Amino acid sequence: MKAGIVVFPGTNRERDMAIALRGVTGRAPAMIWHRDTDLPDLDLVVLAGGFSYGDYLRCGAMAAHAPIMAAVRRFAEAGGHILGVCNGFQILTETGLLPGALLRNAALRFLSQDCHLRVERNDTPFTRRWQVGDVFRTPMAHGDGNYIADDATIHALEDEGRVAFRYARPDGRVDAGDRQTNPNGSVNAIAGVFSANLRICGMMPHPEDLVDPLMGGEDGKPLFEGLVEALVR
Amino acid sequence: MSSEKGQRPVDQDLAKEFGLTAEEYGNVLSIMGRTPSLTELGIFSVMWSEHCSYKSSRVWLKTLPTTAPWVIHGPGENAGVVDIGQGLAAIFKMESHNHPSFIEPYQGAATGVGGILRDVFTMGARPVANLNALRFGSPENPQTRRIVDGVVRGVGGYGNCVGVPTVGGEINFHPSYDGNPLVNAMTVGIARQDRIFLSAAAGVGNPVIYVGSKTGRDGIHGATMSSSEFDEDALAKRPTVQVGDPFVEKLLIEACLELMATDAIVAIQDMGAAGLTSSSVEMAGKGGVGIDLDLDAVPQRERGMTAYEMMLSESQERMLIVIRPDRTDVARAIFEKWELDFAVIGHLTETGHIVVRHQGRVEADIPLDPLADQAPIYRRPTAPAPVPAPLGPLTDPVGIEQALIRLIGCPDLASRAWVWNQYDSTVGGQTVKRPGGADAAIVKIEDTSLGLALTTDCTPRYCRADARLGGAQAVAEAWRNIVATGARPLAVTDNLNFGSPEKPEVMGQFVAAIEGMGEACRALDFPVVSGNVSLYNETRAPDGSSVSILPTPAIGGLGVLEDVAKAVGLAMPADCTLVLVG
Amino acid sequence: MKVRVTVMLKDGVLDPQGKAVAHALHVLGFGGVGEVRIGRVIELELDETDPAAAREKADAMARGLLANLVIEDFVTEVVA
Amino acid sequence: MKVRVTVMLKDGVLDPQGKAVAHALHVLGFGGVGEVRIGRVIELELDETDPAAAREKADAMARGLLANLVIEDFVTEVVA
Ligand SMILES: Nc1ncnc2c1ncn2[C@@H]1O[C@H](COP(=O)(O)OP(=O)(O)O)[C@@H](O)[C@H]1O
Repeated sequence: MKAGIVVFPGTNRERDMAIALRGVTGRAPAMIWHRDTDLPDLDLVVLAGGFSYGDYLRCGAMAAHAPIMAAVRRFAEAGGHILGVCNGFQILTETGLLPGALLRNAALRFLSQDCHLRVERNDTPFTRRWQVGDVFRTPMAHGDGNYIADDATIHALEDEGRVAFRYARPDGRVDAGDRQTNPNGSVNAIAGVFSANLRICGMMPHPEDLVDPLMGGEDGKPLFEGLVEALVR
Repeated sequence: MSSEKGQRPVDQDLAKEFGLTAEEYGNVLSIMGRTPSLTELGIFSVMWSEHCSYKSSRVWLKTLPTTAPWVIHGPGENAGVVDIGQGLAAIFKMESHNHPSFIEPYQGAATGVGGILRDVFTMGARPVANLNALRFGSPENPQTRRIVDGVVRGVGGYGNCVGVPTVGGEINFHPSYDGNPLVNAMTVGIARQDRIFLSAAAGVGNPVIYVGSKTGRDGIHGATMSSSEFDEDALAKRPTVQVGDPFVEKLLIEACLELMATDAIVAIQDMGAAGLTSSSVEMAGKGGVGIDLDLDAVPQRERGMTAYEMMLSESQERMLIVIRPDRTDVARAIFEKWELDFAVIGHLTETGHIVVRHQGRVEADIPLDPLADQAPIYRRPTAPAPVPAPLGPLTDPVGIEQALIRLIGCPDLASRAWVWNQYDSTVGGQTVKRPGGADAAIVKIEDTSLGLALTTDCTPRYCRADARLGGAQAVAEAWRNIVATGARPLAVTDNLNFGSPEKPEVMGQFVAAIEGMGEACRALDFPVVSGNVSLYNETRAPDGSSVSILPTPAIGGLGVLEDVAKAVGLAMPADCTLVLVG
Repeated sequence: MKVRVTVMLKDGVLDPQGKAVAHALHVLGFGGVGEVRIGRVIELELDETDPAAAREKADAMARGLLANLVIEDFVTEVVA
Repeated sequence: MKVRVTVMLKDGVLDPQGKAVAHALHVLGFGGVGEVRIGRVIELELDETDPAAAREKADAMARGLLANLVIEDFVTEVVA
């Protein structure tokens, strides 16, 4: 699998993501500069976390207009696979490649802590290494992770099975009204969503920061292993 | 501000307002052989401020042990540098931003983090961890909540955005910090030992370049203010508050590290307190050369700035670099790529003077040697600090269970998760032990088996009871916290926060604390490689008297693990035996 | 010409910041405060002399970048 | 009565957001954009019928909570 990570001014989790990808693919991903206008030959484009343009104005708003994003959009239209994590998820919603928006966390504070995610479907390249209902631990670190969309969009997402992950208790129970398990206040405890063709996935938490027992576990690794399995040529 | 001052004659009264004593101003006159210009007076006043000159503390700081076979650079550079093996060096320092954090807690703390980051990456290190040691007033004081909230948000706001994990720190509460919180920020970075950058300028004719953000009228006279007692007056006189831009800092880190991978840089220094003044004076002074600055070339954010304002501005996220002339274009291309300002604003000379030109006029021309050599040094009178009364016998035995509950619930011991949960502690993907995970935070060095153990420690109440033992205890605790993780302690940075040095009993505490620290550092082979002094931490009591903070010599300790996989944390596995040692 | 773009969350989108401010005002002893909504204002110095043209330009900027129309509405006005 | 409080950074205080947005607008191809300043608006529903009293109340709230007078200025206006 050939992966590339887009680097915007202010992106700061590209190194973490590169380590996670290198761990499963055995080779370093391409680093793609925001001002480039073309993508190299890739199986997976990753928009990594951080504070693109300082997260000023709105998270991801300015990055969504960077020159490279036209190429990313073409890549998506051609059926390419895209993973957006944290700021990357925000950028994908700002470009309209994924529905909805991410508002300030309900408690109005930056949240850096571990959370648990429940896998909602496992017939996608992103989730194939899990069973439906599996729960895994992952760090989160963001100020604006409160997922929102209008009712019609939420219904469509639910009906079409496009919710990728939900915040849950370790035992898998979901309670959107409980701040312990749904810390940023997301609608229906949504932590990640898919595009209609299931080839674009955006999520707030950071599975790339939990791929090594030394850092506390490998709970995030199945995501990357699944991608390699599915996208290897 | 300067337009009014510009019209005032430079004289002893004005010098006094700038914080210079009559004797200090007399020295200025004899060095200059004439009445200085306003800009020159400004330069003297900041260079001779407590903050920049360490005039009350220098003689005592010299007594601290600073060497060991593994120390590469001790105090005197932007940060301390130690050998951690495998050709790598850890570069680290702690610095205070106490007074700005009282005026504007969010920005004060944020710019504190920004400043210490620059001290570290200016030496060629990629910052890999931040820590912060915070002291606040009584939780009952209505101001405390606002200050805590702003400071914690500010530390997180800046550190999270630049993408350096905040992995540890400490927090205490005491009424003596009511009007004077302490915000001590520490940054640790990693560099290759053969790629360490220093600040001594060299090469007459070499261009001096300015990179980063534009200069505005921010924080003019911040350095002199942070060296004066804090009261209502100071609040009224406060300069334009500096606002941090962590986004630009992140770009500056990447751009500087990219430039540092070339051979372009001769010397580099961040613009900290008294920005352009202290960076240019120190770089030229250390290199024994002169420097000519052309202020017309300085990137400016506001219109009509005077030379005085530009020389004293404390706008954030700026660096000064002496560069090889044939590499200027390489450097320009890198900074343009990162969308940062870049300007050649001067060159090195053989005059031994700093000469500042603006709009066709020479606004300052000062010989550098006497500016440095004749900076005031004071051996201020000391007196023993009053010893607090002994605590007396326990009068209210509540039973062990109640006592435990009270202890766990008290502000100084309660969980700090509400703080560290606002700090991104995992960015970078190298955090082995996050806050609360071990006695010292553990960060892996990417692509090696090495790990760093990092901690900050000080118990101010002990220091008040006995400053000498308190100073020693702080060092010993840092050492123990590192050892407890399995790491080998290497060196410390410190941040000495005290009241007014003009009070003999405060000076007594200061001297005693340094003695204690020195003793402990020598006994443990744990040298001090960098640090910072913050004096005049005083608040006005309701009766008008001035109350000093508890003596607070914060210690930042660093240790190394050859095999980071062996790091030991706090979590107790179910099947283990508890053993008490010591 | 100076144009002000005011961006507010759409009606019906929960505004946690507004709610928190309403609560804080109440705690501070300010009575009689109903709904509080928080938005952003962006003041743009535009190189235009015609107010209509300036507004049109600002509208385009708001649609293109300054507002996220999924959750926000905006208003532009020439202020100087 | 609805009152709007507009809070802007004081003149001379660095506005990192405004700077970044000005840059982004430029990259997006919007020419002729000079300074950009970003502020906050707070719309308050107040239990008052007298406009003067409503503004006075809003002023007090701005001084007490809504604006950070160390770095910000504010303006209040009755909008409905
Ligand atoms: N301001 C802070 N920022 C980040 N972490 C902090 C802060 N204050 C305390 N911590 C973390 O909380 C934990 C407990 O702190 P403390 O009680 O001071 O530890 P100890 O007494 O074991 O040195 C440590 O992991 C410490 O790093």
